[in-house]
Amino acid sequence: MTDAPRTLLEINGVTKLYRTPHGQEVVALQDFNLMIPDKPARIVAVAGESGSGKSTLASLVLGFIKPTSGEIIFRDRSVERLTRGQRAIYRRHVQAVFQDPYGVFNPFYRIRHVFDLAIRNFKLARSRSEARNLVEEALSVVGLRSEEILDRYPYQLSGGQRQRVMMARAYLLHPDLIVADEPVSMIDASLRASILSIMERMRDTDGISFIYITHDLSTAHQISDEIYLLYQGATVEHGSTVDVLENPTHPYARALIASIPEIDRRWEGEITGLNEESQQAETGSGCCFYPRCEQRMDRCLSAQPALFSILSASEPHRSACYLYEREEDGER
Amino acid sequence: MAETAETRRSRRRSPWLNGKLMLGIAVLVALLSLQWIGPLFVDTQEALIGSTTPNLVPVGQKANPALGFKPSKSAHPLGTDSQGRDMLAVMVVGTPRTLYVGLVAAGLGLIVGTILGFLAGFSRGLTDSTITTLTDVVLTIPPIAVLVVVAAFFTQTSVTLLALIIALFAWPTATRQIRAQVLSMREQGYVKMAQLSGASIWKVMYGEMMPNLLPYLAASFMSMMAATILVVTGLETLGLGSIRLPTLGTTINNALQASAVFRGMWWWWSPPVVVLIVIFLSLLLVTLGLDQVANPKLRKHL
Amino acid sequence: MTDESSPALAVRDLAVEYATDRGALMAVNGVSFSVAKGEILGLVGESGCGKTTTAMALLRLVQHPGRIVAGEALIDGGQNIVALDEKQLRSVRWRRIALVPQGALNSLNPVMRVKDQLGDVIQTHEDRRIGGRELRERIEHLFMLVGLPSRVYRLYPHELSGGMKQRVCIAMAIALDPPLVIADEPTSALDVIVQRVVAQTLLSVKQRLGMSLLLIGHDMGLMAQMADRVAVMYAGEIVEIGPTSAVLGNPRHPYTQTLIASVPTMRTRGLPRMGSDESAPDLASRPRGCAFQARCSSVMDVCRSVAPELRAVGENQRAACHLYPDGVA
Amino acid sequence: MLRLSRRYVLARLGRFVLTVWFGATVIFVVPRLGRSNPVDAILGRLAQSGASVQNADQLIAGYKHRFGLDKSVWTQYAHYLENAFTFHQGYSLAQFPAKVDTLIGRAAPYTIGLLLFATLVSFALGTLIGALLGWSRTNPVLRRVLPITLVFTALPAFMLGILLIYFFAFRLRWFPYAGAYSSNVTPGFNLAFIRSVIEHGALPALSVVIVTMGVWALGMRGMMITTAGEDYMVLADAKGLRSSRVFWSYGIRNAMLPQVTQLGLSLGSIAGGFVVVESVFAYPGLGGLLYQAVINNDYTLIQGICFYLVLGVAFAVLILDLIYPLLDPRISYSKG
Repeated sequence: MTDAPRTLLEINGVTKLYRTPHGQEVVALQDFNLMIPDKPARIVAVAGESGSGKSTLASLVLGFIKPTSGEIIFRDRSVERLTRGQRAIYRRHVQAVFQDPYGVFNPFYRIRHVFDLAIRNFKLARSRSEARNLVEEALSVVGLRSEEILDRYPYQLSGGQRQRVMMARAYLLHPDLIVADEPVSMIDASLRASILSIMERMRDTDGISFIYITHDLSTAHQISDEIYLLYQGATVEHGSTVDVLENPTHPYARALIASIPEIDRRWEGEITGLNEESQQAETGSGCCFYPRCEQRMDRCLSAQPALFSILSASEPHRSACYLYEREEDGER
Repeated sequence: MAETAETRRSRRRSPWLNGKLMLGIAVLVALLSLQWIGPLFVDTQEALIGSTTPNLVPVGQKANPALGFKPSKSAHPLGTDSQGRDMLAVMVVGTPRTLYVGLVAAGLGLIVGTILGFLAGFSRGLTDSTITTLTDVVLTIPPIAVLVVVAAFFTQTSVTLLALIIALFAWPTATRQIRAQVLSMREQGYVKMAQLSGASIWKVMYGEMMPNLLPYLAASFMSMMAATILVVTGLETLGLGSIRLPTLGTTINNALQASAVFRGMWWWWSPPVVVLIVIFLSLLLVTLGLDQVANPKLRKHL
Repeated sequence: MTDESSPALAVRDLAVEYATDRGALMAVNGVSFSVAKGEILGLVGESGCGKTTTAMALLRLVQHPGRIVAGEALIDGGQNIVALDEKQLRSVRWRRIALVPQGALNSLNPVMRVKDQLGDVIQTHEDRRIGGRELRERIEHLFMLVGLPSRVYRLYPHELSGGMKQRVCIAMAIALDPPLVIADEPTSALDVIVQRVVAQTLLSVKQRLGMSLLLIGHDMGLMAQMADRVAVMYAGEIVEIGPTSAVLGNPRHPYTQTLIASVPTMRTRGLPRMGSDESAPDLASRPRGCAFQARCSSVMDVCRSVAPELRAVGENQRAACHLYPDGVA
Repeated sequence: MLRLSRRYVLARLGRFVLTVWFGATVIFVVPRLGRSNPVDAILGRLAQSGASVQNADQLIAGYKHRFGLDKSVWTQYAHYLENAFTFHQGYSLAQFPAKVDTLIGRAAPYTIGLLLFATLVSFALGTLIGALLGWSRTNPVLRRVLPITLVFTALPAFMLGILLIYFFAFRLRWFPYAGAYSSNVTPGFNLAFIRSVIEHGALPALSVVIVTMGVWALGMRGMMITTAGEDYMVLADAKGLRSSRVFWSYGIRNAMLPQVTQLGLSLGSIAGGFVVVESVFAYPGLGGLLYQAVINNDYTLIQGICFYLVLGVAFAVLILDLIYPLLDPRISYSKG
């Protein structure tokens, strides 16, 4: 291992603190690490419930907010220390698709505005016809026809169509990475698969990696290669999607997966200790899941557990729980 | 359901073309254009003191000789006041001047308010809280309290200077409203999308936010104009206006000082009052019309 | 008028119309179903299918420009909700039919304490005056049933978490021990674990009080956990109805099949292969025949001219599809 | 039970002090912006208006003392602020040796009483009318009739005052047209005096009420329509509550919150407008006093009245800010 593989994106020990209007500090993301290799492209899911810090992560990667500490490295360069020109390149290569397919369109303009804006600012085309070809190609990738779409106003399209337009917009730029922040949570179930399959196709044929941010573990299971499960701003479990979701190790991950209402399986027994009132309970420096955990130990209050490797797993699989401490000494 | 409601809206004409808005603007433009059209028909010199016979009753009205009033010849269709000004000339001269003060002050207020509103909305933290506090402070101070002092100590206030000073109190309305809009808009997906498309902050402001702000800007402008005219005529009614040339407010002050109401000289005090009522009703119409543009929910009601 | 055999709620040919510039739009187009005593019926469908409008119609809360144009809804075989006058309506609301609202995030009056909002329904509907102490005891008993700590009594809504707010709403719904509760997406705004806790609360309360529950939702998985029977709605019509296990395990209507195929499970990976993804139908220009024809993979000539009616396709299972012309037993 | 957070109270108090300081400073700075010192300006204006000035030396000395012109601007400023915040505004020029504070103290109760009354009545009436207009279950007849009350919306109050004087005092002679009470009653707690005060106050109050009422009504109508779409309104109906209960405790109660904020923001211009109304009615409140002061070129009095206007409005806004959390529990809430 002399020649380390070049990475596309590295997030190293990033912490983000917010200050509430009442002057309290809230940890949105704590000492977070994530790595996406340059090749091959993959879909990395970042999953968690509300308040887990997953949306903060999206804003950080997209450069809308700056980390309180730690750094984000894109192709061996720290994002915070980019020059003006490098920043423009970063902008172009890291794109996004957002949750709300309504708010992302300026109601004042026709649909073509989102494409024009990108083409103009990034100087993607030298002529009108070249621009038109680019847009047509991008729209055809998501299964839309330009003549039916471009001159309409946003409200004249359905939610599913709008989200495809956003996919086409991202595709137009041929980015290396797309941050997809809950792209299907506001879309009806029967239309979700078509959006997700566009993501799969972009990964496989265009080599675009995704950070798929979601609260829905079942769609993460459907398309992601790797998953980070977050709870209150910290990673509780990380590994290949199959390992983590089919053999969860962390008590939180287990409770979460057991609570997903599935069509072919009934909830088993009742869960009682998981009321969310205890979610905000003070744990000091210990594990933040302690108040709700059914397997808690005194050890858990001493310090926030590091990510311990699960030795039984074939691929790297790590869990932030002292139950797995013995398997290894913990990760440095 | 949202889909169909919106489709319905698109099939109608532009919301800007509503009757209230159009009528209000038409009346205001007509009154302002008196400045250019008026002198073609009326001798504006007769708006000055002593230019005609005092106390003439308007054409077609009965004069009460016991009170010393004489019927007017056709030269003074609205009569004259006790100092020999022709009321029609006074109105032709005074109305545009009053509107002019409102336009200038509201225009300046809008520019300052827009800049500060964007600044506050975009830069959280110290800049924002400084601007917000200043806005609230200036809003709390009754403009007339400061303007009375200004007018009392500066004998030669031109109409433009007065407008400038009043603009100092007009901007907070706009600042507050624009800041609130900018704050909510900057969280909108389309603003983020524009940034991701490489648009500079500047482009985001005028390209993405401004078009959606238009009805709010217009509404702010109108309410500032109304507030300005209110303050300036109030000030003039108190006797603190420019003395040389008449405006609507100074005319009211002259009439009050001369006890015109109790001498039965209704033709003296009522023209400026009627014109002001027309101005304020037009401003109200415009505001209501703009409300319909900015807030589609209201369209169904009233 | 009431007797033991009649269902808690019997809806027949209910239709709700919205007036738009493009003409009348049938949001609910002749819906019939019944909820037996002690049963949980799930009404499921995607956005715009008319499920929430149906719920609102059953409480006579359809807002302008919508209005109920046809049908009846009998409570316990007796009063017809659709025909009640204002005064009767007020006495039926909450006493006979209560509502657990959607989301619940904004369903509580932000400027009123929780106790006053609960007190409101009790004071309004009890014939006698309720003293402060009795009221407090009743409310705390309700809190106990839904698993809320008694300190919630004095709090304002903004001081509660999402799950607690939803449990306040459940407590409010059962305050008068109504025979029927309509729960409109009662857990859709909640996190998965909290959703499970709240759903279990609703189930345990239902078990204890023995009421009937009409559960409106879009989540097939949740229906599988909670409902005894489900009715699937599409374009303002019920396309399939039957026992939960039958409808989810052996869906007969092509739409139900699509819907269930699109639900991801933790057992299988990969995306289902979906057909055309035409969006929800335009309710204002309903096609002749079956509303699902444009999206249906097994569309036939008859579907374009004749609207199918609900016919038996299994034990207690009915579907509105021409694929099953004579009904299948 | 109300827990006002210290942060909130301190912030509001801070804004109050800042407002008064800012207003006082403007009033101090403005006269100094002229070409010469204020004394020259004052004397110039006095001479221009042709006032005969007896013992001018004494007057000049008085001015010098008042403005402390021999000292540095900063000393003058410090003095001025000290005097302002300890309520020593010095002597009136026109009514020497009457003190400015005494004159204002005599006039203020009329203004405060009338303005408070008129503002509260117009706020309450306007809010109610707006709520009824925005409420879908309002009787259709009432819905047709109510907009009539909005005809005079947004006119300057003093103009309506002139119209009221003309019709009700001059033509119909139903009301007196000037002063705060008749000369034939003795001020004090007696029926004749109270009646006279009410008669004299009716028209000025009415002109404010009619004009501002519509502004509140329009704002409230919009808020009520917005509120009617809220989930808790739908649930309130589902609960089978009486319509009146839904209207008051759920609808108005929530819809009025922005109105109260708006009231705080408008108090300044309402008070300013009222000053002019008083001058039109020759009402012996602060406005009437100000009118006299302007006619008499009584600069110390003008400055004093303006300072107290700023102070009074800022104080009213402070009170409103401190009451607001009572209406909206979400504001006062603080955990830390």
